[in-house]
Amino acid sequence: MIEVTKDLPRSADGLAMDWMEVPFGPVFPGLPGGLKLTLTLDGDGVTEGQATSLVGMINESEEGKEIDAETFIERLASAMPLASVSYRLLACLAIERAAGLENDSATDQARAVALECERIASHLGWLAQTGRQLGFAWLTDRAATLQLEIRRASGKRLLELTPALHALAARLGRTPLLKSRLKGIGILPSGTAGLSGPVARAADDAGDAWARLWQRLDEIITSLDYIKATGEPGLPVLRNIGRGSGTGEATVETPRGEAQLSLILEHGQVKSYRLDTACSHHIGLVAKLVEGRELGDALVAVGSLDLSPWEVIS
Amino acid sequence: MTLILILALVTGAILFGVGVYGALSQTNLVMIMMGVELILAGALVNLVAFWRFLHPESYSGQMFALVVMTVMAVEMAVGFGVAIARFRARGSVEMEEAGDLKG
Amino acid sequence: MNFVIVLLALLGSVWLLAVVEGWTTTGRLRPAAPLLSGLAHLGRESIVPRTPDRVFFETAPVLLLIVAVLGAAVLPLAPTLVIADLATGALFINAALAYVLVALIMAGWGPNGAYAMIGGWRFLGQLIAYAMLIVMPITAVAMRAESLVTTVIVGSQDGLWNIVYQPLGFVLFFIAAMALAFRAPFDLPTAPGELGGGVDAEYTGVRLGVLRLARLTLVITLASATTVFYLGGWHGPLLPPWAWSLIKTLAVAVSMLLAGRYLPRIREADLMRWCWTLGIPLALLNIIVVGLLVLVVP
Amino acid sequence: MYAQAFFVAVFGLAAIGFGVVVFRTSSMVRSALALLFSQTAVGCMFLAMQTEFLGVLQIMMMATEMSIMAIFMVMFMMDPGGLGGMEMTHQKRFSISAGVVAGGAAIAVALLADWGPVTVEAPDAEMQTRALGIELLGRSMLIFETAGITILTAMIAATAVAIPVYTLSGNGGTETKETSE
Repeated sequence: MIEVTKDLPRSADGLAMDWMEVPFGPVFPGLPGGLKLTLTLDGDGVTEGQATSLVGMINESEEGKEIDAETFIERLASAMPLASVSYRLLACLAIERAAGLENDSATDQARAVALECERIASHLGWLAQTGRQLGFAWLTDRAATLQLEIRRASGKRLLELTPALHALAARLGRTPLLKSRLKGIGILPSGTAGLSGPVARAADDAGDAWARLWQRLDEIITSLDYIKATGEPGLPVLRNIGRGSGTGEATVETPRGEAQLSLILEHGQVKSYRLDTACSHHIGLVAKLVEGRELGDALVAVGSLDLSPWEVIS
Repeated sequence: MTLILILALVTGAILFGVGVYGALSQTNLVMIMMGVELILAGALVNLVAFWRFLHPESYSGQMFALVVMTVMAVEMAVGFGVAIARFRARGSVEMEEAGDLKG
Repeated sequence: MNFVIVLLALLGSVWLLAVVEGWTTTGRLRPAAPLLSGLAHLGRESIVPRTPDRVFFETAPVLLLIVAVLGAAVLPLAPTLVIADLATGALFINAALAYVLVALIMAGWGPNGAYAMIGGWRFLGQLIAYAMLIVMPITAVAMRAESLVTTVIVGSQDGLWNIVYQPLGFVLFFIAAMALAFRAPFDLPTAPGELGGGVDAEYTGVRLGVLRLARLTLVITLASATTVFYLGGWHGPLLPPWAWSLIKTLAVAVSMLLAGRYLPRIREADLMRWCWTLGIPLALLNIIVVGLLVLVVP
Repeated sequence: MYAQAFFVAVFGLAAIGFGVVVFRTSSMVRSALALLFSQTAVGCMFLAMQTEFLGVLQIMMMATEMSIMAIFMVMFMMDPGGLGGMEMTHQKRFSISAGVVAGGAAIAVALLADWGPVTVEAPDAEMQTRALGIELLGRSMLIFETAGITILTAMIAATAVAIPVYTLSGNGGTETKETSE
């Protein structure tokens, strides 16, 4: 038997055991759908792991194939089902800039409100997902209900929901076991390459899953305040660009982090584009986060990144 | 009633025999411990049968059985402690590969 | 006769619990739902995974059910309404419930799947955490009653229920019972969000039906144990004894159910640490306090 | 009387049967659980012999003990499922003869000895529990306490042996390792 165990890798406790490679996802209750996590398990501990997206976009426009600007926007928005407003806005901005249109403050404002609305909805969706992962049924129900309300809500209805959102945050602060579950899990110190969005902002604090939870809850409140101060949301619609040509670049702070789009427009047709999203960078952090953690902690760490497999560009 | 006593004693004897076979024939430390557990189980059966059919008035018999159970637990604890230490050091708890323990 | 009555009471409680569980999760009160879903399980395909340990795979759900019923066998519904009034009742329920672990290890090992196996072994760790907190509070209860007989234990609480006499023991026992029944937030072996169902993951059809029935029965058994040990069993005004037993049992079972809804799943390491560094000293303290009370108070 | 004999025989057979299975299956978990059921059958034999407390205690203790045995079997055997058909025995002939001789001698003694008068009535179970308690905390208190201390010592010693050795690392600090034991 010495021959058998001699070359086995030793885990943290110094005992050479059989390791097994277990897939989590692409359809797994505790992870976003479409994300495939392959973990090498040593008992209940994770020795290594990596995440891949099975639904992500490919960053190459088909050669020589031009897409109508409107169609491009629709396609990009529907390719990112978890943040369609953000990407619609991103595409609109990039195309408008390529066509040389000036910013229009009224439109910008309505668009920004729509973006903030989506941010709230997206964070609530993340909360529901986290609730499912942690077996916290109440959180799943409550966050999912609020998310659906907010996605349908007008600006005025949103303001009516404000107390409910505040109550949700307060409730989470009071929930026993939650802090011990999240504190110190999935630490990403500030200065880690490739961070953006709430993950980066939480890194200035403690950089763990607990900090990320509070960062997102804070962002919900901040977004609400912004909406309260600004006005009604307006879904981004492409302004008339005629048959303009040129190159345009735009950056939008989506709920999951910064997304950047640069494209070349020729006679109102998108000739080629280049998209860069936060999730494409975050997914690379998974391997480091899960290594050497217990399975439950590793999954919490992955969950706290709020990866959207659709926004992973390969 | 003597019949039941003898039934119990024979069962204890066979368990003891099986345990001896196991403890001697197995190469793995944990399996050897299983053999020892069976030997102790055989002893337990005898103790309880003796208490019940010969001296039910003296509870030292039951006390003895309790002590044997303690011994079983202690054997497990120490055995596993040694097994872990051995496995950590040598990567094996096989008897065939434990020649270095010979004095 | 007692056997049939207790079994019917157990089944009835399980049905009520299932209805309440459905009510809290879906928000609709559907009394027929447990029966219908039970029937649906019978009709569904029952898949056997590749290269299973067939014996364990088939035995585990049945063993879990048997164990839960055996545990209930020593718990009295009324002064004479108990299947087996053993002289060692309070120990026997421990013995029966120890086999929950065996059933879960079988269910984990049997299907030859990673999620199930991790779930099964996790429960072994969980046992190391909760086991002492089941046994030690029961010890304190037996100390007050000066007996291990469950009916005597209930009788000893005639004037003052144990929940008042030893509240610390009640809290510890309640938590440990939830861990034993692997209900949320202690559902580490099944953990839907972490292990995709764990020991449940590979079970389908009839077997899953039996497994679910067994889990609910286990909750009822533990709730009934809590009632017998701490809530004064059948004692209560106006209503007949059996009604009080059932009401208290159901109340405890529902509170176990609801507690899990408002809490995230505990971390395995935290459970272990808190149980050993906090739970066991508190349980010892409970035993000492009860011992003093028994000696001092006539 | 005959019912009692019947139950003792049935549980005895079960104990022996499961005991044999322990060394005849190549699946480690099966092996450990077979031992568990063998021990449970022994516990049931105690119950059949009207020794309630010891029987229940045996049934309770063995459940956890053998489950822990199972996980160690899985840890320390490279073929825990028994699908590879690894050979795990040695000195077979010697072991069989030793087992047969030991068992045979014990059986011979059981059959040949004159056991004298046998008590028919066992004390009532409640009485037994009470009397055992008094025995434990009376005459046999020292033995009982010693057993307790022995278990505690064994636990501490086993843990001390099992945790990894703390080695001094190059810079003089201690390298700490976590264990799950």
